[in-house]
Amino acid sequence: MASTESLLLNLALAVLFLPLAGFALLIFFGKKIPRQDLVETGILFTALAISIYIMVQKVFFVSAPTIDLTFKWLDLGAVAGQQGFSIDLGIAIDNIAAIMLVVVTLISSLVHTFSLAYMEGDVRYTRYYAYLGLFSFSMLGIVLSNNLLMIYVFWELVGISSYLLIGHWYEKKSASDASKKAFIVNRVGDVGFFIGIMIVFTSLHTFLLRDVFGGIAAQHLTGPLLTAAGILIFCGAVGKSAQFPLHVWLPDAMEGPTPVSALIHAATMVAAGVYLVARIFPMLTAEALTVIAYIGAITAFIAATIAVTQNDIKKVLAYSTISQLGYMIMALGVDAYSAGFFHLVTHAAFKAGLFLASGSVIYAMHHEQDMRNMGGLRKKMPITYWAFVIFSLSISGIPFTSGFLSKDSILAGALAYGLLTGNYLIPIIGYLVVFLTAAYMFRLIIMTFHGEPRDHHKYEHAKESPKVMTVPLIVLASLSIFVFYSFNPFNPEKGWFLQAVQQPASVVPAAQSYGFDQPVNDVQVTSPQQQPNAAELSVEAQKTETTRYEEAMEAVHYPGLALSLTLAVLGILAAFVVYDWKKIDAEKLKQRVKPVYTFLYNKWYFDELYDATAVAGTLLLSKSLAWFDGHVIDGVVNGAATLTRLWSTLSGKFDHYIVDGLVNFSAWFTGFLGKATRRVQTGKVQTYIVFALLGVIVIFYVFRQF
Amino acid sequence: MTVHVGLTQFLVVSAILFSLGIFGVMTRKNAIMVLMGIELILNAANINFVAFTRFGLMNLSGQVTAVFVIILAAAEAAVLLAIVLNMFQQINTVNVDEVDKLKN
Amino acid sequence: MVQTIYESFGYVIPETVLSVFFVLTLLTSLVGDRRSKYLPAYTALLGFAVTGAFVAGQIGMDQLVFSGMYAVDPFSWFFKVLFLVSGALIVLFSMQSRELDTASTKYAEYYSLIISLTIGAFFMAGASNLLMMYLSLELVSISSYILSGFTKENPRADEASLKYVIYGAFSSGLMLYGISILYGLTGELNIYALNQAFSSGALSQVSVLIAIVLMLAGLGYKISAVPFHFWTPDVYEGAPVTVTAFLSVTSKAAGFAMLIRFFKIGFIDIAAQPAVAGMWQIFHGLNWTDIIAVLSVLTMTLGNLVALWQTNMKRLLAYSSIAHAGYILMGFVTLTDQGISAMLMYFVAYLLMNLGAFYIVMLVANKYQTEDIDGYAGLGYRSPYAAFALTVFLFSLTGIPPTFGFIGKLYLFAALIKTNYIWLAIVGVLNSVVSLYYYVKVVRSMYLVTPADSTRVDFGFGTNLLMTVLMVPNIALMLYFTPVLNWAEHSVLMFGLH
Amino acid sequence: MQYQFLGIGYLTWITFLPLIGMAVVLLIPKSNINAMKWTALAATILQLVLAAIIWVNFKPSLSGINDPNGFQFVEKTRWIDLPGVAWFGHVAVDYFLGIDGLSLPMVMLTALISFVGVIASWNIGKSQKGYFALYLLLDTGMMGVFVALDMFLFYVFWELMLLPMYFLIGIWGGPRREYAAIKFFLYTLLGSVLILLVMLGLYFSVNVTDPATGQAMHTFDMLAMMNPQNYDPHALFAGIGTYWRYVAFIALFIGFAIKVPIFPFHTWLPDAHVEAPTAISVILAGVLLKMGTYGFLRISFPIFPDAVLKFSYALAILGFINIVYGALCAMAQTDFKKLIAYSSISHMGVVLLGIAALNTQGVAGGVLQMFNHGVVTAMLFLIVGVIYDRAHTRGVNDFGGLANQMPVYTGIMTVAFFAAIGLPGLSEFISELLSYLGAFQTFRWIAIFSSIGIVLTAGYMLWTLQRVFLGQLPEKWKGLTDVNGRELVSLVPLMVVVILLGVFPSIMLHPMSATLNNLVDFIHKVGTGMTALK
Repeated sequence: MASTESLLLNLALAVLFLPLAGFALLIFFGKKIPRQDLVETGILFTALAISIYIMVQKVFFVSAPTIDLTFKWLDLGAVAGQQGFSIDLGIAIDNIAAIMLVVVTLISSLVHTFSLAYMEGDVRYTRYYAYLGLFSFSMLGIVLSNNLLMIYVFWELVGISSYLLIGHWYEKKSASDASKKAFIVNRVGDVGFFIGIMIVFTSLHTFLLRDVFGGIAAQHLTGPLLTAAGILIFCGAVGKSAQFPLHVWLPDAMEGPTPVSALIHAATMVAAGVYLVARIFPMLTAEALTVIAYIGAITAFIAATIAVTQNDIKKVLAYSTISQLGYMIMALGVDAYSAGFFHLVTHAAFKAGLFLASGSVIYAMHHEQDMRNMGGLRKKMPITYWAFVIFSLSISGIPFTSGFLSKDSILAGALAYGLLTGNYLIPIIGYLVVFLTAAYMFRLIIMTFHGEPRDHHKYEHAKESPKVMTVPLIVLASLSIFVFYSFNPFNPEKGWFLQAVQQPASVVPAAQSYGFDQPVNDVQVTSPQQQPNAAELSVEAQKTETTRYEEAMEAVHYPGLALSLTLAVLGILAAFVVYDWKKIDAEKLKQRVKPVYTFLYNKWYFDELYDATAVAGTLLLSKSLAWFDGHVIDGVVNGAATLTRLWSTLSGKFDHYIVDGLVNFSAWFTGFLGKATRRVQTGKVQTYIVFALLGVIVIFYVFRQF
Repeated sequence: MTVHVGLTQFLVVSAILFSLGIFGVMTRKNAIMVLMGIELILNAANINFVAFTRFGLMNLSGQVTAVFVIILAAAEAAVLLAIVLNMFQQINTVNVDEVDKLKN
Repeated sequence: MVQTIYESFGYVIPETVLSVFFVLTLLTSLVGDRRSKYLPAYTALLGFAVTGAFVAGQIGMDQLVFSGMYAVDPFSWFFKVLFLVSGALIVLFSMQSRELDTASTKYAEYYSLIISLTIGAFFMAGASNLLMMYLSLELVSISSYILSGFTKENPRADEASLKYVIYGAFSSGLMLYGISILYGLTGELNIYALNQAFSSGALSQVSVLIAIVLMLAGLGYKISAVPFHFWTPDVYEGAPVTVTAFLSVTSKAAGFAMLIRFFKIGFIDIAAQPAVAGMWQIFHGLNWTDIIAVLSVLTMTLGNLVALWQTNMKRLLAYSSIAHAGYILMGFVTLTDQGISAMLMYFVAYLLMNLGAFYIVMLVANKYQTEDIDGYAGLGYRSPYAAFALTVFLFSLTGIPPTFGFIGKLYLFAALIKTNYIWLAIVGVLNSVVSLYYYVKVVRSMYLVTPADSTRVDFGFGTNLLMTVLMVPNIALMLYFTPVLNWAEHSVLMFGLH
Repeated sequence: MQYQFLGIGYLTWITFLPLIGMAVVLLIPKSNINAMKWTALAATILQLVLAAIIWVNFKPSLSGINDPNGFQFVEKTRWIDLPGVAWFGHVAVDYFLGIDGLSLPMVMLTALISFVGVIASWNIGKSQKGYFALYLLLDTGMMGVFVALDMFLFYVFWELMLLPMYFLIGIWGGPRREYAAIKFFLYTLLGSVLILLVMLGLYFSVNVTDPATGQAMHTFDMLAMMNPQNYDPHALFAGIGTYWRYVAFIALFIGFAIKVPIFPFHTWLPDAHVEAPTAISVILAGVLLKMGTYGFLRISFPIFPDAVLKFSYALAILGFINIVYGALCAMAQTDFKKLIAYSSISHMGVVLLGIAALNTQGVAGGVLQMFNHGVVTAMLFLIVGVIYDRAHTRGVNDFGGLANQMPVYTGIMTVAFFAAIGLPGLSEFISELLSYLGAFQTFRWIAIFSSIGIVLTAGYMLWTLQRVFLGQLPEKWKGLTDVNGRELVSLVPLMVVVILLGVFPSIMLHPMSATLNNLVDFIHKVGTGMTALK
């Protein structure tokens, strides 16, 4: 067994470092290697194969919940009589990590394939693949890390690779702007993440998640600080997963090549935030979870409303991504851990699919992205069309799709949460978004594929994309069918996936966790890794502790299902009514709700708001400080110099003014003595003498004082 | 009846001389007159020395000093006169006011 | 144990020899070519050399001769060596000076006057009797009056000498009057006896004060301390460079020697047990150290601040020398032998760097016919070696490692810190920072300004050699200053103390 | 004694090798410029080799700081020795060199940067002789500061560095060079005279028995100054937490702060950097700034531990100001060099923040940051130099789209920029992480506020990157050529170091840790009055 574990670990390391090797290879010898693209793609497929092996092994054969490899990375020794300072790092494979491995490598390899055609003849083709390699490496790093520091490290690295890829066509100002924006906005979130890490480390002296959980369970970090730590680390997720209020970078990120959008800004990197929250789930207090839930819900709603109004095909998808991410975050917030992660995976498949499909459309339309210039492409590119339809059904949560399963369990969780906490706002938003999602997705399909072509010239040249592009679509489309996750199309509970992804037990003090999370019996709550059979234990704990929650879910499952289904269908119908059958004129509709429409169309004016406040403020501050520095601070120095110079001129003129003054005085004095009153003496030597004499007198009087 | 002349009178005289000397040095325009002022100062000191020796019942070093000072005064006068003479040859003036080319 | 006059002659052989050479140098004008500048110069040099030999023989002597008139002790010995070195150097400089080569210059008299000034300085260093002090002071003064106006055709020189003589005569007059009062109070001219009288404490405060202040006027004028400094810039600017250099070192040092001796012998409280070894106390009721402290602050500050604005090199160095007088005075404020030894050490540094600086100024005046700082533009490229030497001297004057000037300042400040005169030390260091500005101004125009015409101007081998001789110790003594420090420490010894 | 070559210790060699080089340069006839360059290069390479040897032979376990036996490669000989007369006391100055975990990184840094600097000054326009002579003199001064253990010696080296710097900026600098040079000179001199006074005060406060003669004497030995038991009870700086000790600490602080530079003593830096020639900017930012912080750790902290504990909060606040203020000022600059100059101010703030924390990770982070910042800023200034040589402008807005024109250059530059941003995997990340962790433990809120700097840095760095390298290439820069071999030789080693230390910081941290822990321990024990001395 242990041999298997070490084998798996080595394989995992191989998966991790293969893409990095590819990156190095391409960066340094890119020009010399023939078909570098195939090299990188090959690497990714190898990684995929290994990952699948790892997953199967881990999920179905390895009983230990976690395989862990830890090593001491840094040891600064100890100050006498104080706690030593050392940093342990390492990797760990548990079920969700194993599954994420597959997700990442799968999507990545498909995107690589897709790009073979899509990016053909690009100026920086090699660079492109190199960066994809770098990204895959960093993303896998996040997946495998067993400690916060490494997660943060790879977190930044994905940030950079996303920066590089968004700015791939940096000749376009908009592209370089977008990349910069993405990085900086993420940085804002990361600062929170960083501070959270610092809190954790300073209280627990470790970055290792298992020790962190252990420490929290042992009450070394409790109270508001614990909540703060949770929320601050979540800030990182807010940045990466483009949650409100830091969601503004993701739509701009669509400046990058479409396959990149599919890989990074739809399937994997943006999901990293969700993954992070899942990782730190046990240490989240009720308050933190509530905050998370609300952030998620608000994001889902805002993004969905915006998506309805956008005309750029990729923008729509971008906002739909944000909204779906909001779903996942919300799910975690409402304690529906497994559902959230489930949706992450299914969403990865169909959203990547959507992006690739749109990519193939854009490819066909010669980089036209505005849906108002499309239409009627159904006949031209059937494969893309049908793939698109399947993905859209999946995202709208129509039965027999993967999306249906995951989304449904999220909604059930939200509803249960509502029931238990009396906090109905969240489930209500959840259902509202179901309607909106269906609506905008089908609006997109109709505007793109149905009806009459609006730009005939482009339409004429449009044709179905080559195999390398359609095959990935087909793969992803098939992965959007329920069977891959659970054989029961209506209830995933018993499916292998949800069995594999069990909610870890919370380690926060009882008082700070959700009431319905409380273990009723006396099961000692610890993080799974600490006791060999903790897995079963925590599952046990789960069973006993979440009965209320599960009951609730059971209770609301079918009504909720029915409701969501209805809403989805309504949404689809609405789309058809307005855009296909034109029963209602879209323009008229716009006119009627003009203010709302413009508000939504301008994305709730978030960018404008931030530009006006944060950006402008910072720039102003920096300008004024620079002025301050140049004029005041430096001025003080120069001022001092001037003062000295002034002073010295004074003393320089000393002989002139003061002495002359004394001369006049002495002249008056002598004149007063009655002699030579008329002939005032102003000989220099004599004035010197006068002064010396006065000096003598002054000194004498000063002397007298002692 | 005779007026008794004591130390005080001498000191007063010397003090007056001293003051006059300083006054002269400060006010006279002609270099020669300035020299006179300096001579007054020196001789005021001389009077002190001699007077102290005479009335202070002290050793003779005061008198000796006076002699030395007289000689020195002569030397100084010689030097100053020479310089003034040269000055007169160069810039045709013995007026110390007009000697102010060197300044800040 | 005062020696009889006859025996006393044995102790003044150096002075006697110098006087002989004074006459010899004067006589050289009769023999040979009257216009020859070299014969008198070499005679003078020989004189300094021979005297040096005799002075060397006096090392370690600690005697009071001519019935307490004159002290031959390590303290005066130190200064004698200084005077000889500076005198010899000045003679060497003068041999190269162009401005002395005027129609009417009588070299014999010039060099003999240098010797006579040195003789005066010798006596100032040793004088322990008020009359003796006055006489030696006058000897120095009169020689310097004549020297400063030596180039008769030059109106500026005439003006300088006129101002100098009037101002000097006046100040010495004041001093003499002060002496007379002291004599009247104590009936003594011998400073040891004065000390007795003072410590008896039976004297009228006011009269003593008047006397001391008048004395101070005379001494202050010699060391050009504020407010008795007014003559300095004008005279330094007007006089020939060589003479200026000579005055700025020898006559100033002599003034300090006399000042130190007068106050240290006259006002030290021998009876009192010093708190720290080497720290002497002055008897109560007469607190003149604060006055000295204030004077030193005024002197260095005014010197530095006014110097900032000078454009004439000689005038700049004049003010800088005023500032240095201020620094040196700081050492005296501490009332410790350590302070004195720091001062002595500073004199060595001061001699080296100041004479060096003036030497370059003279050379530049010879070759470039300029005394303006702007005239030094691009000197670093036209005469690299001279420029480099001047740079070394200027940084030494500023007191930056690796120059000997730094050690000099270091020990002055050390003495202050040791005696907790922190405020004075701070004023001192701030002043040295200010001074950097104007010294660097010269360096700047030498190196940072590219010259109009960049023709090389080279000085002869001998000149470069002399520069090196002055420059090397400025660096070497920083790296290894043990001997100087040792010498200075042992030279604070005065007859009758310790 | 071990570690000698020709009977002379390694540290003396590494310090005075450049001086030998200078002598050689001065002997070379003016015409033969290449010979001068190669001499200078040879000297610095030898120095680098020697540094490597020292590195290899360094024993990380030894503790250094206050423990005479904790130092390595020690050379101690009497320099000035005066038995003195009774009232004067014994005067002794030692020629005392030695390194510990604190000076080792600085020695390495100095050797590395000096070498790079020579390569960067290959194309110096005028009077090369003077240039290389002064350059090597400067090198000696810098190295000396980091190896000297006698305060007098330290001070001499410290000042020795001033003069060449003045000329190097003043003669070979840009248009406003005179102003910048004199400003630098006056500022630094002002700082150093304060150091001088404190040094003298310490000299008279410390009384040790001379091992040779057995009599009591004052000393400039830093290690002796650290031992509270050596203080003469009546002395100015005797005791713990006395008034004069605080005054002295502040004076020292200002002296060193001017070099770092710490707000508000920083205004000489932008001018000096902008005007100085590339190589000199590299030296300035790479090594000279570190001397200030080195001074804190070597002198201020261990000699006045009580004062450090009292003022550490203020230091941390100053660090915060430096970080944010520097970053904001940098953001407003349009002159590439000035921008980097301000970024240095910001990054040195991190050092201050770290060492003010007075705990293992903080101090280690600070020292590591000193090294890393030295390397990274050196890279940045070289990078500016490269385009300045070609385009003769440093206006950030004059450029754009250089990425296509100069790909290799852009690649290297990207590494440098990301390092400056603190990207994980590159050196500065580790040091900033440690500094912040340390600071967070001691001053939670200051650390939190300071972390704004993380965002701001990313902001101005990426903005600059965008303005210079991304976008369309203006017509006038079509002729720009990519980095040549010489520039690569100067840039690549630094880049390697940046990446290497980013992944294996232990290489640098391991040798430090024993020393720094000892430092922290010492400060806390002695500073709180419990004398803990071996």
